[in-house]
Amino acid sequence: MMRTSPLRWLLPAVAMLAAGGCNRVQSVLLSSGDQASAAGGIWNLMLWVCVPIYVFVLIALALAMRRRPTPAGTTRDRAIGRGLAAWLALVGALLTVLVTASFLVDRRINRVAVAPLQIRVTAHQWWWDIQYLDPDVSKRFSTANELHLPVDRDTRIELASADVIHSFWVPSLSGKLDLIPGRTNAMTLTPRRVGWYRGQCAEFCGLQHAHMALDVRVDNAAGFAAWRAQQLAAPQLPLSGAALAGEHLFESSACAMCHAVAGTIAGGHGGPDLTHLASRRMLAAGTWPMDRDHLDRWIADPQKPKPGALMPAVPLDPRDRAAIDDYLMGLR
Amino acid sequence: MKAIRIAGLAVAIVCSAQLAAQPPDGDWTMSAHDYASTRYSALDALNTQNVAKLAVDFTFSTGIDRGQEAAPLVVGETMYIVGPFPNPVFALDLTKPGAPLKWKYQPHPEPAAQGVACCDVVNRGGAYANGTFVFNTLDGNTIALDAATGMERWKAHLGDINKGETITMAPLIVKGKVLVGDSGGEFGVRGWLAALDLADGHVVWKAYNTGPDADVLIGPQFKPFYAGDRGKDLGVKTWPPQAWKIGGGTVWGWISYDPALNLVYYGTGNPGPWNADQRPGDNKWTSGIFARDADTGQARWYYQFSPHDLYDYDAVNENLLLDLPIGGTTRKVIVRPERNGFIYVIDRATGQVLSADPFGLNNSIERIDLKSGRPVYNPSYRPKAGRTTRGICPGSPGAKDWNPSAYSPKTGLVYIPHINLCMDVEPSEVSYIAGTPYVGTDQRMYAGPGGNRGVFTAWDPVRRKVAWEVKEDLPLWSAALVTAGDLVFYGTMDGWFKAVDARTGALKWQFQTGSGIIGQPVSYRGPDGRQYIAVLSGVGGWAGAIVVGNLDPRDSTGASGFVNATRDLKQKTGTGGTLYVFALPK
Amino acid sequence: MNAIAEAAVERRDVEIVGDLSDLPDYNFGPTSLGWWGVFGFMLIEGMGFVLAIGAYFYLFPFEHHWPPVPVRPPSLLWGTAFTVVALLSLIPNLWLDRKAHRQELRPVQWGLTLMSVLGLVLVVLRACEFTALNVRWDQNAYGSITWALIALHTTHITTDVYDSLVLNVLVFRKKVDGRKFSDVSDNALYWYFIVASWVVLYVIIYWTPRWL
Amino acid sequence: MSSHCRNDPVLSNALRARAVAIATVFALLCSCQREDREYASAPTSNAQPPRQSTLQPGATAANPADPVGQHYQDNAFHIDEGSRLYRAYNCSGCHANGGGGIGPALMDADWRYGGRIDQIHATILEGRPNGMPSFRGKLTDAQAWQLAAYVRAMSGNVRNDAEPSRREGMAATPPLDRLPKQPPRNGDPSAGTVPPP
Amino acid sequence: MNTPIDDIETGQAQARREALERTWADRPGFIGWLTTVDHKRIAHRYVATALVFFMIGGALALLMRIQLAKPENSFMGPDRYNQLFSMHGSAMMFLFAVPVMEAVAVFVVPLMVGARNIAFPRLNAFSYWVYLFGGVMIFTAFFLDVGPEAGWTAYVPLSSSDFSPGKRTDFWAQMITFTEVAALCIAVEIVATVMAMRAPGMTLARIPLFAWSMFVTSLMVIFAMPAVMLASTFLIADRLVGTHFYNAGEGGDALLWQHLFWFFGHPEVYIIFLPALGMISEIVQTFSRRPVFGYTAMVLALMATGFLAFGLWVHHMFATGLPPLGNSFYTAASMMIAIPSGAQIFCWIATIWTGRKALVAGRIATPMLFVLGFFALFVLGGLTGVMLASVPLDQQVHDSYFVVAHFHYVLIGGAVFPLMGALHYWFPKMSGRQLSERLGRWQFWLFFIGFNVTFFPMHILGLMGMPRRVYTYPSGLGWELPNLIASIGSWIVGLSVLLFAINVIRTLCRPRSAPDNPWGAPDLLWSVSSPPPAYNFEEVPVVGGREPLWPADRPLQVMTGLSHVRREALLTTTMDAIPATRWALPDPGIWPLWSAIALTVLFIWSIFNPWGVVLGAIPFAVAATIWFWPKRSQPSLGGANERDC
Repeated sequence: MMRTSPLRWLLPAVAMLAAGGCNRVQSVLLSSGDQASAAGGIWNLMLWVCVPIYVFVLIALALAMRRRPTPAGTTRDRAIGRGLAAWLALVGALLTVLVTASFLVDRRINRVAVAPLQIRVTAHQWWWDIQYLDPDVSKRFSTANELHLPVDRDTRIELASADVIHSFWVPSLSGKLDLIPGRTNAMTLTPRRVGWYRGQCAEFCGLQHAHMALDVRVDNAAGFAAWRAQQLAAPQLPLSGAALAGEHLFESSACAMCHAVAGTIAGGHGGPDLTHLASRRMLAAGTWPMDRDHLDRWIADPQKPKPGALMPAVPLDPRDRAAIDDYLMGLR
Repeated sequence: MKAIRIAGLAVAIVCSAQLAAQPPDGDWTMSAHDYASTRYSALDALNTQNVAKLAVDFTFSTGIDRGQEAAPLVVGETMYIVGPFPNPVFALDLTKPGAPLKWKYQPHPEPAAQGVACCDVVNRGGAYANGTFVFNTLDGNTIALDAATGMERWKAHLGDINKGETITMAPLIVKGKVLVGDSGGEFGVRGWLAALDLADGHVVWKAYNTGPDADVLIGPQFKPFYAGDRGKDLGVKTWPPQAWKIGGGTVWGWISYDPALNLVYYGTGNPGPWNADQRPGDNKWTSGIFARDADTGQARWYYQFSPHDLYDYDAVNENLLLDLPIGGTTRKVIVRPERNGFIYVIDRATGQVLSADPFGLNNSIERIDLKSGRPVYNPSYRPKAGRTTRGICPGSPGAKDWNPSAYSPKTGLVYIPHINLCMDVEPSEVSYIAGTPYVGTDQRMYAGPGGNRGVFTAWDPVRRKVAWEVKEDLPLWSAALVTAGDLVFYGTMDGWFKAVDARTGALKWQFQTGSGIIGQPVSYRGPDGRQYIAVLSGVGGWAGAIVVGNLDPRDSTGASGFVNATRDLKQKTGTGGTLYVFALPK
Repeated sequence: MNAIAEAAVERRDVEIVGDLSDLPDYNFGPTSLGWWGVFGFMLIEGMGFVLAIGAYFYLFPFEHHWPPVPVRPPSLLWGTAFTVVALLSLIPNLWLDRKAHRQELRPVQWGLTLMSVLGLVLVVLRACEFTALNVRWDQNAYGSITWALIALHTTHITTDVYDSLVLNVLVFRKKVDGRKFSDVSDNALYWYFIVASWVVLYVIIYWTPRWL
Repeated sequence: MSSHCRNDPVLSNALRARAVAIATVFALLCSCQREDREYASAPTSNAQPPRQSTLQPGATAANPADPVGQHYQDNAFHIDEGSRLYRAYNCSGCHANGGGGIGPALMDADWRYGGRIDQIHATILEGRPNGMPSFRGKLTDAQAWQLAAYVRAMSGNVRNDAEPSRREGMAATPPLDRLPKQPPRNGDPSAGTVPPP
Repeated sequence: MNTPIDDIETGQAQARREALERTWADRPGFIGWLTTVDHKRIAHRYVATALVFFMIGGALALLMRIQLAKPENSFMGPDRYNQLFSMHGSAMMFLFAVPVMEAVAVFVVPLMVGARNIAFPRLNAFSYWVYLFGGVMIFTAFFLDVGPEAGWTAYVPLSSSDFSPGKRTDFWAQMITFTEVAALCIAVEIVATVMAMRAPGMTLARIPLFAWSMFVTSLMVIFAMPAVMLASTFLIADRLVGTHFYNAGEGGDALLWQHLFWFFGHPEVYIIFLPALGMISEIVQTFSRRPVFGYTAMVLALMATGFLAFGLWVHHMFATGLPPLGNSFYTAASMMIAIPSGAQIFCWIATIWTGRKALVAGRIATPMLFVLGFFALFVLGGLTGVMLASVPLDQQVHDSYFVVAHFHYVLIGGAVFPLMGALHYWFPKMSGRQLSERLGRWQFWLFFIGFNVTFFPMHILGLMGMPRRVYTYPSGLGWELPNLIASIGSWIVGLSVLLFAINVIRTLCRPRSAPDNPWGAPDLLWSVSSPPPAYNFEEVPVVGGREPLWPADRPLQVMTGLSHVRREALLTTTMDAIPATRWALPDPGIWPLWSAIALTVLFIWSIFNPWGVVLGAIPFAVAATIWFWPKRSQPSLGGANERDC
C-alpha cells in the first residue's frame, strides 16, 4: 500500500491547485511581483529536491517490507554502513544546495530599492492606516485599507504597529513581515502585473484577525499618478442638502470622534481616514464591497459582520443615517 | 574689564535715551515697564546698603487663589491689578494710607473657559495708555476701561473657547493700537496677533501665524534674513495638507516695540499637536519671531527658533531691545533668552542671528548653525512613537518659560530667572476633537543634573558668558526686576521674595509671602516720593498646577509631566492671591 | 497476588552470577541518588540564571544610558557585604564537606549550625539589599530585570537556608548514619552553587550599570 | 463492566476524568460574566434626563444608582475598553493618566460631582459647568459606561478580578491594581468601593 | 515461551517472593491509591490523564473544524473560537504531548534498565499530582470562560493586560508553571535512573535506544523548560505587578517574549519527537528480529538532534524583521537537523531490510503499522520543515495553513503515530492484557486516512494564502473546498481515536492473559511478568549485551543480595554500571500529594494576589518538610535503626 500513498495525496493536490490556483489575487504560487517570484523559485527548487527524496524513501521502505528475511551478517552490515555514508553525503549535498539557493534569493529580496516610492503602513486592530510619504510634506496624504502601487517600480514600505503585533502579507507580491509595536520594519515591493490583489494580516491580532484584509491595486504609471492626484485633492463639498446635513451630523456626532476627513473639522485618528472613502473598493478592511447599501448596513451595526470591531453601533434614526450615507458616498 | 565698563556706560546712555520716550520713570505703565522690555527701574533710593530694612508697606488680597502671573501697573496715584479667572480688575488709591480700593470691575467671563486653559487660568496683566486701562479675559475678550472710573469703554470678542481659544497674555499699546494674541496651542487653535483701535476696539489688522501669506500679512516688504524662510505660502507648504488650520502658533507671550524702526516684535507658540510625527515639515510660522510694521501689521522679517518643533518649545519669550557693542560697532539688537536653552542676539532690523549661546543645560540641540540659522537637533533625543525617549534636556517648559528677564544698563547684565528640568517623552497619535486637548504625548519631567530645579542667571550679552548664577531648589516661575540701586528682585515657588546684588548675586534680603510667587515684581515711586516694590503672591501656572489643581502626584504625567518635577510643592506652599508692597520704613 | 502465579508460569531460568549483600547502603557522589537530585536541580536553576542574565543583556541596548536616567545604579554597601560574607562562608562549607565525608558527627553538627547561622545572616543582608536598588520593579524594564535577577537568587538562597536548618535539626535530633552524611555533603555542594551564581549576579547587578 | 474493571488504575483514571468533566460542565452553567467580551449586546440605560440637579457634591442617593452601572464596573473587558477610549477621546489631555492637569485628578478620592458610576456616567454625557465638556451624542451610552467604569477603576473602585494592571507605553502611574482602594469622599455611602465578590 | 524451572517452586523462593510482595506493597484501597510511589501505577494514571486531555483537546479541534467548514460561518463567534484554538494548542503541547511521552518513560525506563523503581519515587508521585491539578485548573478556567485567548504562543502585547484583560492569560501562564514543574521533576528522575540505576553490565554502549532517547529528552527538558518558565513568569509579573519586561514603552521589548518562548518552543518539538524515535527503534528491532542497525549512529543522531534543537529557535521568527544575515545562519542550522533525522530513517529502513519480519497472525502487527505510518507522514512533515527553514519561503508560508499542516504532520505523524504504536506495543506489560489487533488495524487506517484528508489540503490552503488562527474566511478565494475536505477528515480522525478508547476499555474489562514477552522483544522490560510485580525484579538482572533476552533460550543472569524486607535498589557506576550502592528507596506517603495541593494553592492564589507567592509558600514548606522527615519505617533514611536479618 505504501507505493500508492504518494499518488493518493498528489492527485487531489493537483486538482485543488487547479481549483484555487486560477485566482492570483492571494496566492503564493502565482506570483505577480519580483519578491514573490523569488520565493516561488525556491519553492520549485524545494519541490524538485523533496518530492523525489520522499518517493525514494517510501519505495525503499516498501521494498524493505517486502524483502524476505536474511540473517544479519556483519559483512552485510558493513556494506549498509557504506550505504549510510553515501546517503548522508547525498542529503548533505542537497541541503548545501538548498541553503545556498535560499541565501542568494534572500539577498535578492533584501536588495536596496532604487528611487522607491515611500509608504508608511501602520496596523491597527483591525485595519490598515496607509500614509504616502513625500519629501514635500504638503504632498503627503493618508488613506486606509487600500494600497495603490505603480507597476514595475520599487516601493519601500515602512511597517509599524499602533497596538499589537500584526503581519503584512500580500502573497501575490511578497512574503510577510511583522508590524511590531516599538519597532519599525521595512520591505520592498516590485509588482510586475497590473491588477487587484488581496493582502491579509498574518499574525494573530485578536478578535477580528480574520477580517483584517488589505486591497492592493497595482496600476500603470499614468493610472497611479491620476489616483494620487485625486487623493491629494480635498474631497468636493457636499452638493445635495441631505449630504450637507450628513456632513453636519458626521462632524457633530460620534463619527468625528474616530474618523478624519481632510479639510473638515473631523480629525479623529482612532479609525480609518475617510477622506476619499467612496473611491475605495472595499469596506471595513475588506469585509464588504463598498456600496451605499453595504455602507448603510455597516453604519447601522458594525458588530454584525465584524463582531468585536472597535466601531460601535451608533443609534441613528434611518433618515440621519441616510444623510450620512449621502455625505460619505460623496467623498470621492 | 575697563573696556566693558565703557561699553556698559555707552549702553546705559543709549538706553536711557530710548527710555526718554517713555512716561516718567516713577510709573510702571506696561508689564515689561518699557517698549524695550528691560524691566529696569531707574529708581535708586533703594540700594544694596539699605535693602536689609525693606519691609511690607501694605497688602491687598485679590480673593482668587489661582496663579497670580500679572504685573501690578502704577500710573500716577493709582495701582491697577488684574486677577486670574474670573479676571477682576482692581484699582487701588495710592494716595491714601493702606491704598484702599478705588474701584473694581468684574467681567464675568464664561466658566467653561476654565476647561480649555492649558496651564492654570492665569492672566499676565493689563496695559495703560491715555486714560484707558486695557486687559484680556480668559474667555477671549479684550476689554478697555476708563482708568479713572472703571467704566467699560468697549469690549471686543476675539477668541472662541469652543475651539479652545483663550487669552492670557498682557496686551501692549502701541501708537493707539492694542496688540492682542491668543492662547490655546494645546487645543489645535490657529495662532494670531490682532491690533485693535484703542478708541473703539475695532480690529485694525489681524495677522495669523499659519496658513497662506494673505492671512499671515506677508507681502512685498517681507525680507527674512534666511533662505529657509523665503518662498510663497510657506505657512501652507510646510504642513501636511490642511494641518495648518489646527497648527497652533499662538501669541501668548511678550511683545516689544522699537519706535525708531516702527516695528513690533513678538514670538509665536508651539505647533500643534506636540507629537511632531503628525505634522512633518518646518511648520511655519510657529516657534519663531516676527517683526511687523506697527501700523499695517505687514511682516518685515521672521526667524524660526525651532523648525518642526519636537519638544513644545514655544517661542513666546520676551525680546529685550538693546543696543550692544558687537564687533566694535554698536548694533541695534534683540537679546532673547529662548526656551530651547540658547540666548540669541538678533539684529532687530534684519533678523540676522549674530550669536546664540547656551545659557542653560541642553542636549536636545547640539548647536545653532548661524549660516542657515537652523538648530542642529541631536537625533538620539528625537522622540519615537511606541518607545519612551529619556533624558531630554531641557524639558517642555524649556530652559526658560514665559517668566521674563530683566536688563540693567548700569551693570550691562541680563537677569534670567529660569529652570533646570529634563524629561522623558512618549508620543502617540492623537485625534483632533474640537475643544479637547490636541497634544499626543505622555511626558514626565524631573530635575536636571545638579538636582536644582531653578536657576537665576546673570548673563553678560557682550562677553557672551554667565556673570553669576544662583541655584534654586524649585523651578523659578516669577519674572525678574532690576533697579538702579543695583538690586535684582525675584520670587520663588515656595513663597520667598528675594533681593540679590545685581553685580554679585549675593542675597541681600528675603521675605516669606503667603504663597508661592510666580508674578512680575515692579518698582514705582509713590505719591509720597518713596520707592516701592510690589509683587503678587499666589502659586499656580503650569509649574504650580499640582497645588492649584490639587493634582495627584502619583501620576508622573500630570499637567503634561510638570507634576513629576514638583511632587513636593504641596508640602512647601499653599494657594494664595495677595499683593505685597514693600518700602523702606519712613 | 495472582501476578506471581502468572509470572511463575513462564519464568525463564535464572543463573546467579554474584551477590550484592556486602555493598554499602550509602555513598558519596554519583553513586548516591541524592547527589543526582542536587545535580539535576543545579542544572535547571543554573539554566534559569543563564537565561535571566541573557534577558538582562538583551534589554540593555534599548536604553541610551544604563541604568536609564534619572535612575542611579544600586548602592554598593549591602550587596558587597552580602558578597563578602557569602565568599567567606565557603571556608566553613569546605570544612563541613570534608568532615561529612569523614563522617565525624560533632564537627558536622556544629559546622552545619555555623552554616545555618551564616545563611540567616545572608538572608537579612539580602533583605537590606532590596532597599538599596534605587529603582522600582514597575518603573522601567531595567528595574524589572534587576529585581527579577535578585529575586530569583533570593528564592534559591531562602530555600537552601531553610533546607540546611531542617537538616541541622535532623543531625541533632535523629540518628545520623552514612546516608545523612551524604545528604550533608550534597547540601554543601548546593551551597557552592548558590555562592558561585551570586558572584556572577553581583557583578552584573552592581557593576554593569557602573561600567557600561 | 466487571468488578475488577473498576479498581483497575487506568480505568478508574478514566472514571475520575469523567467526574472532572461533569464538574466543569456544571461550573460552566454558573459561569461568571466578569470575563465576557460583550462587544455586541452590552446593556444600555434607557435615555435619562440630565442629572445636574441631584449631583451636587455629597448628593445622597436621590436618584438610585443605575443597575446597568454595576454590570459595567464588574466586567474586565468593559473597563479595558474604557481605558482605550479614555486615550482615544483625549480624556487624558485634561486628566492625564489620572493625576489630572487642566481637569481634576481622577485617581484620588475627591469627586466634585459624585463618585458613583452613574454620576460619572452623567458627568461624561452632560458635562459640568467649570470646563468639563458634554459628550452626549458623541459617545454611545455603552461607551460612556465603559469610560465611567474605567474612571472608577483609576481610584481602585473595582473588583480585584476585574482590575486593570499597567498599560503598554510609558509607566505614568503605578499599575492600577497596586493602588489602594479609595472610597469616594463625596458623602455618598452608596458610592463606596465595590465589595469583593 | 520458556519452560518453568523446578527450583522456583520451592518454598523458600516462594517465601522470598512473598517478603518482597509485603515490602513493596501499597497500602490497601483508596488511601493506597493516593499514597503509592510505584512508578508503574503512577505511569498508568499519567498516561490515562494525558490521553483524556488529548481527547478533550481533539474535541475542541473538531468544533473548530465545524466552524471552518464553510465561509463566514456563524457556528461560533471570534471570542469562543480564539479560546478554542488557544486551548487546543496549549492542551496538546503542555498537557498531552510532553507529559504522555514522559509518562510512558516513567513506566518503561526503570524496567528497561532493570531497576526496582524509578529514582525519587515520591517526587514522581508529586509530579503527577501537580500535573493533574494544573490540567484540571486550566480546563475548569476554560469552561468558566476564563480560558486562554491569545494562542498557545501567547505573543505579547496581545497577551498583555491591555489587550487580554481579566484573568484569562494569567491562568494560562500558571498552567505553564504547573506543567513545567511536573515535567522538570520527571526529567531529573529519568536522568538519575538512567545514569545511576542501570543493571550491572549495562554500560553506556548497552543502554536500550528508548532509554537513550529519554535520557537526551530529559536533558533537553532540563535546558529548555526554564526558558518558558522565565517567560511566563515575566508575563504574569507584567500583568500582575506592572513590570515592563515586554513593554516597549519603558525599555522592554515584545520580541524578548518570542526569543524566550521559542528558545523553549523549538526544543519542545524535539522533546516530543525524540521519545518517539526511541519507541520506533524498540518496535522496529522487535519486529525485525534483529538489533537496530547502527546503534552508535542512532545514539549520536539523538544527541546531535538534541544539541542542534537549541540552535534554531529563530526560524520561528523569520518574519519579525531580524537582520537577514543572522537569519541565514539559522536557515543552515535548521536544515542541518535533517542530517541526523536522515541517518535514523536510513538505519530503521536498513534494520527492516535486513531483518526477519515478525508477523502477528500472518499480518503486520499494529505497532509496526503505526511505525510504517510514521515513515509516510513524518518524512513528508520533515521535508516541508526543510522548506520552512528557507527564509524567503518561510516568509511566504509562515503563519499560514501550510505551517499548520507542517507541524501537524511532524507532531502527529512524528510523535502521535509512534506513541499509538508504543501504547499497543507496551500495553500488555502495562495492563497484563493485549489490545485487539483488529480494532488496532481499524484505528490505524482510519487515523492514517483521516489525518491525510484533514491536513494535506492545508498545505494547499497555505499556498493559496489562508492565514492560520482565523475564525472565519471569505468566499471566492478558492478556500471553500479544501476547508470542507479538512473538516470532514477531522471527524474521521475523531472516529479512530474513539475506536482506540473503545479498544482500551474493552480490553481492560477482560481478565489478564498476556504472556511475559508477547512480541519476543529483547530488553529487560520483557523479562518480568505482565503486569510486573510491585518490585519489578525479584533479583537484580545482569546484562551482557544490548539484547539481554536474545536468544530466547539463554538463561537470565542475576545477582542476589538486595534486601527483601526493605525497599532496596541497586545503584551502579555511571559509565560501566558496576554495582556500587544498595540504596534504600522510600515507602509510600501522602505528603507528596499534600505538597502538590499546597503548591496548587500557591500558584492559583498568586494569580489573584502577588502575596500569594510568599504566604502560599508557608504551607508548601511545611508539607515538604514533613515529606522529607525521616520515617520510623525507613531505617536507612534515618528512622529507628533495625537492620534486616
